[in-house]
Amino acid sequence: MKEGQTVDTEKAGWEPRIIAFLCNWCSYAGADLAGISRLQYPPNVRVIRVPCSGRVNPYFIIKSLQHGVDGVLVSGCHPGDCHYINGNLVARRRFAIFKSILEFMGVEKGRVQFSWISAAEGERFSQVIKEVTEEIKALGPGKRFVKEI
Amino acid sequence: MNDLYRPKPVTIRKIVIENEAKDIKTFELVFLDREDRERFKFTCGQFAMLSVLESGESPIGIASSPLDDEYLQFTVKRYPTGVLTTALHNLEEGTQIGVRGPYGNFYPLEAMEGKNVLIVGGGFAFTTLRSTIRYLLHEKNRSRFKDITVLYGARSPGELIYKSQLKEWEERDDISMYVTVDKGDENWKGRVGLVPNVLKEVAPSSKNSIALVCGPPIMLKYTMVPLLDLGFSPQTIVTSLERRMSCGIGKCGRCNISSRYVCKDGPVFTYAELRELPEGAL
Amino acid sequence: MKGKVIGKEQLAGWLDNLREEYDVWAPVKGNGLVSFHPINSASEIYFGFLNTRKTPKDLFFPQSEVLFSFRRGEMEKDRDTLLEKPRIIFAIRPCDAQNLALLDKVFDSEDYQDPYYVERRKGTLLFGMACTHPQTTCFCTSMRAGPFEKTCLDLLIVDLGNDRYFVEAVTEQGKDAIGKNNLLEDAGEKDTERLAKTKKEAEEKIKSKIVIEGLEEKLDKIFDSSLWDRVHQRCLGCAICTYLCSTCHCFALLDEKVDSGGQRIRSWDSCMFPGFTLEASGHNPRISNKERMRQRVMHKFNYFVKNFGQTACVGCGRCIRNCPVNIDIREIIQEIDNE
Amino acid sequence: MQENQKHLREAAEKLLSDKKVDVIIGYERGTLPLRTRPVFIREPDETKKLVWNSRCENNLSFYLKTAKGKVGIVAKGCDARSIVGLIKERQVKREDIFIIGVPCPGIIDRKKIEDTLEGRDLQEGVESDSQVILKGEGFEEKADKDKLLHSSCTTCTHRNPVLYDTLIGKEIPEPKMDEYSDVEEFSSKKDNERWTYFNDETSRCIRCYACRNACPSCYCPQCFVDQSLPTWFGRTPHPSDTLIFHMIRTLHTAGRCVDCGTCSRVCPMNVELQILNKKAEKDVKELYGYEVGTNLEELPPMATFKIDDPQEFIK
Repeated sequence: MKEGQTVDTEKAGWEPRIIAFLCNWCSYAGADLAGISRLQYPPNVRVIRVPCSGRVNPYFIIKSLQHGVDGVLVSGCHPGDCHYINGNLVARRRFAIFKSILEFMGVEKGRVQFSWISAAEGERFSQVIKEVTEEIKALGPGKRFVKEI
Repeated sequence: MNDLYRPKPVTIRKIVIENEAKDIKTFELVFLDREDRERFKFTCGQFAMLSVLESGESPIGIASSPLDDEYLQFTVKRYPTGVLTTALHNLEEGTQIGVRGPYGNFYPLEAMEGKNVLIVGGGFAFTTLRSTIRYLLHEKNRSRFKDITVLYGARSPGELIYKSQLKEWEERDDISMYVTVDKGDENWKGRVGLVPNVLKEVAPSSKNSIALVCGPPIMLKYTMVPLLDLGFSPQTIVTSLERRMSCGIGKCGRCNISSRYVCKDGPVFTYAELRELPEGAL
Repeated sequence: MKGKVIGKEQLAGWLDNLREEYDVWAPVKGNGLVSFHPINSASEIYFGFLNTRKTPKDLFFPQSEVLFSFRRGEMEKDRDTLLEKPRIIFAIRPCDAQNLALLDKVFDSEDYQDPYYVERRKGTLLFGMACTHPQTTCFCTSMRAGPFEKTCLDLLIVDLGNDRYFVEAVTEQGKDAIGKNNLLEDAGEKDTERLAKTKKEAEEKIKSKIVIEGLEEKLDKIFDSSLWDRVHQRCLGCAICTYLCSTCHCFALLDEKVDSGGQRIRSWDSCMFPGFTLEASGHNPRISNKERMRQRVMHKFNYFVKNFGQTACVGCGRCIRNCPVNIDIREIIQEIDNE
Repeated sequence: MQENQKHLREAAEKLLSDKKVDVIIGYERGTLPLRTRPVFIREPDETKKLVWNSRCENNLSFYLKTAKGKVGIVAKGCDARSIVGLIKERQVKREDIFIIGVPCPGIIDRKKIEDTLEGRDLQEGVESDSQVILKGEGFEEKADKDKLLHSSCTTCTHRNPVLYDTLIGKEIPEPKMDEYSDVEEFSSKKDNERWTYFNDETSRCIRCYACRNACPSCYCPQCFVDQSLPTWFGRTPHPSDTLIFHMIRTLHTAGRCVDCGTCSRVCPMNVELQILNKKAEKDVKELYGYEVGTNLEELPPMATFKIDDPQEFIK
C-alpha cells in the first residue's frame, strides 16, 4: 500500500493475516476444544504450536511483522498452570517490556496481543480470536517493520 | 551488464551420499546451457562458487576431472552453521542451482609430466585430488606420468569418500593405492594408521617426484615431516588451502594469508611458498 | 592548462547550468553530519565543512547494493544501467578523490573488472574542492599527496579566500564542463599568485606526519611481534575505522529474502568483525581483535603495497577522529617504526 | 578534579607496588584535543599517565570481560553500575576486581563540542572547573561545561559509584530530578511521530556495531545479527533491519542497561536512541521496582518473576 492511502479505501476485500503462537499444553488444546465443539471463529489465524509461551522469542514476533503479517497473538497457560511450572511467568515480563517498547516505537496498540487460554476454554479461545481479528481488521494492514525488497 | 557475480544455472543430476554420517554428499551438476559448460574451462585444483538462491554461495573445490566434460561434480560437507552447505544438502535431484567460476590456480600438471606423482589426502579434503587422479588415469594422459602413488586416509571406514572409485583404482595395476583409517571397525580389513605414519611405512621415492597433499591442517602439518625426510624438497610438495571467501576473484578481501589471496593466488601453494608466509597467518 | 576563475555568487549559476546534463552531488548538512547528496539547487550546498563524516566512496561502492533479484527460485533480468544520468560530484576533497585511484586497482584490475564500480566510476565527473583548512588529523602530505592533489579529479576548485574560486581543469571532460558557459573567466596574475599562496599555506598547516618509506619492509619483519598485543588492547572491535575509511573496500555477498522474493546483495564487511573470516567449519584464522587489527594495518601498509605498489591510505584521518577509544594510526605507525 | 586525579594516581601506584592488582584500567590523555582514552597500566611508575576529567567518556567495564588476572578499574557512577551488572551476570568475579570509584559530575559530549565549533577544527582545548576553552585557527572560545554534558549525564542520579573498594575524593551530591520527563514527553507524541523519529535516526545507521561492541552489557559470544542458522534478521542497512537491530538490542539490555550513554557517544553517525533505552529502564523500574546496577543481591528483572506481576496487557 502506498503512503497516504487511507485504511478505508483499501479495506474492501482485505482480510488480515494473523499468526498465533499457542502453547502446546493449554492454548493449543483450547483451540482443539473449540474445534471439537464446532465453535465458529474467523479463519484469519495461522497457528504455530510452541512448547510453552516462554518459548516465544520476541524475534519470532518481529520477524513475523517484518515478513508482512498483520497481527500476532501469543497465548499460553494461565499463571500457575504452566506445564513447565513458570515458563509463562518469565515470558510475561518479557512480553510486558516487549509490548511497551513496540508501542513506544510507534507500532499500533493491538498489532501484537497476548492472552491466557486454558485447555478447557474452547469458548474463550474462539472469543479471543474473534476479538483479535476484529481489532486487527480495524487497524488495517500492518506496515511497521515490514521489509519490502 | 556483464556480471561477474551472476551464477550460471545448473541442474543437480545426481546426489551421492559419501559417508556414514551422511554429512558429505557429491553433487553432479549439468549446465542448462551447454555453452556455459564450454566456457567453464578448468584444471585440476580449481574451485567454483556454488550458489543456492536465498542461501548464498560457497567456494567448493571441483571434484570431477576436466575431461568429464558433460558434468561437474562437487563434494560438499554440511556444517551445522553453514547456510549454503545445509541448503545444498536439503536439495533433491533435479533442482536448479547456480555455479560461477572456475576460480583459483591449479596443480602443476605440466611440471608433473614425466615424473612420479605422490598423492596424499585426508578426510573430505580429497576432492580436488580425486579430480587430479581421474585426470592422470585418463587413457589420454596416463602415459605422460610415471608411477602414481595414492595414500588416502580418513578417521573411520565410514568416513572414506568415493568408495566405489577407490575400489576401482585399487583394482588397476597402473596406480598404487594405500587406503588407511585412523580407527577400524569389525568389517574393516584394510590398513589402520594415521596418514603420516603410513607414509613413513610406504616410503615412496622422492626421486623425480612431486607430492600433492591435501587434508585437515593438523594432518598437513604432520605429513610435511616424513615428506621432507623422504627427500621431497619444499618446492616439490604441493598443497591446497581453504579460507572463507565471498567473491572468489580477489576483491572482497577476506581470504588473504599475508599478501596472497587464497582465491586468486591460490588455493594451490607449494610448501616452499607456505614456508615463506608468517606462521601466525596460516 | 590555464586556470579560470569564477565569482562565488556565480557558482550557483554554473552548477545549475551543469545540472541540465548531470546529476550534481554535493555536500549537504543534516543531523550534525555533512554528507554528499544529489542537489536540486546550489543553495543546498554546505560549504563550511572540513570533510564529510562518511567518505564519498559509497557513491561508487555503496554500503549495500543489489546484484540481482530472484522470485520463486528464478533470477530476474539484469538491470541495463545503474546511473540514469552522468554525475558530477562537486566539492569532493582531494584525499577522497585520490582514494579512487586505489579502489580502481582493486575493482578495475586487469583480471576481473567489477561492473558496478566501473560503471559508476566512468559515469562520474569529480570536481575537487581543495582543502584550505586541513584538520589536525590530516596527514595526506605523508601519503604522497596533499590538500591540492589532483589525482582522479576532473576539476580542481580552490577557494581563494576572497570573493572568487580558482578553477583548474585537469581532464578534457573537466575542460568541457568549464566551457559549458561563460560564467568562468581567465585567471589573472593576481589570482595565480593568490592560488600559490593559498596552496603553500594549506600545506604548511598539515603538521601531522607519518613515515611510510621503509614501512612495508618493517612490517614484513614484525608479523609475530608483541607490538600487536599492545596496540589492540583498547580496541572495541567495531567497524568504525573500516566503514569510515576511504580505502577500505572489503565486502560480503549475501542473500536476503522475505516472502515475496529475495536479492543477492553486496554489502560492506569489515576485517574487524570476527565473522569476517569465520568458516562454516567453525575454524577462524583471525581469532581475536589482535589478529584483526594486525590485518587492518598490514593490509593498508604492506599487503596492498605488495600487490598494487601503493599504500592503501590517503591520510584523511577519519579513523583517528572517529575511533571511540582514540586508537590513532599515526601512533601505531610510529610504534612500528620504533620496533 | 585536579585534586582527584592526583589521588587517583597515588592510589593506583600503591595498588600496583603492593601487587594487589596486576593491571589498572583507567584513562590517559588521548592524541586529540580534549580526548582521553582507555589505558592499561602494569607498572607503578606508569601511573602518572592516568587522568581523570570530564572527558573520560568510555565505560571501562567493557574491558573486564577479557581482562586477565586481578584487575584494578577506574569506575564512574555508571561504570560501577555496569560492573554490578557484570558481577551479577557472572561475567566477572567480584574478587578478581578492585574498583577505584570516582564520583563523576558528568561527562562532556564531544558531539556537542563539535556542534559548538560549527565545522571549525579544534586544535587545543583546556578544561577548567566550569568551562572549557576551545582553540583553533583564528578562534578561541569559552563554553560552559554544563551545556556540553552528555544527555545521559544530565539525568544521572548515580554520580557516585554504588560499589567500590576505594573512593577517590568525596562523594558529590546526587541531584533530585524527574529522570524520565523526556520519556513522558516523547510518549505523549503521536504513534506516527514516534515511528518517524526512530526511522529517521536508524536510517543513518551504517551497521558498524560500535554501539553494541562498546556496550558493557552486550557480551554474547555471538550476536543475534551474526547468527547464520537461523539468520534472524538481515545484515544490510535496510531500514527495517537496522530498526530491528536497535530494537532488539534495547530488549536484550532491558533491565541491564544503566544508561551510561556509551552507545550514543561512540556512534559515528549521530544516531540517537537513548530515549528507547530509557523507556525500557523506566518500565523495569515502574513495573518491577528494579533499579539497574544498584545492588548485588537482587536477581536481574528479566531473569525472574513474581506471581502477581502486572498483566493488564494480557487478554
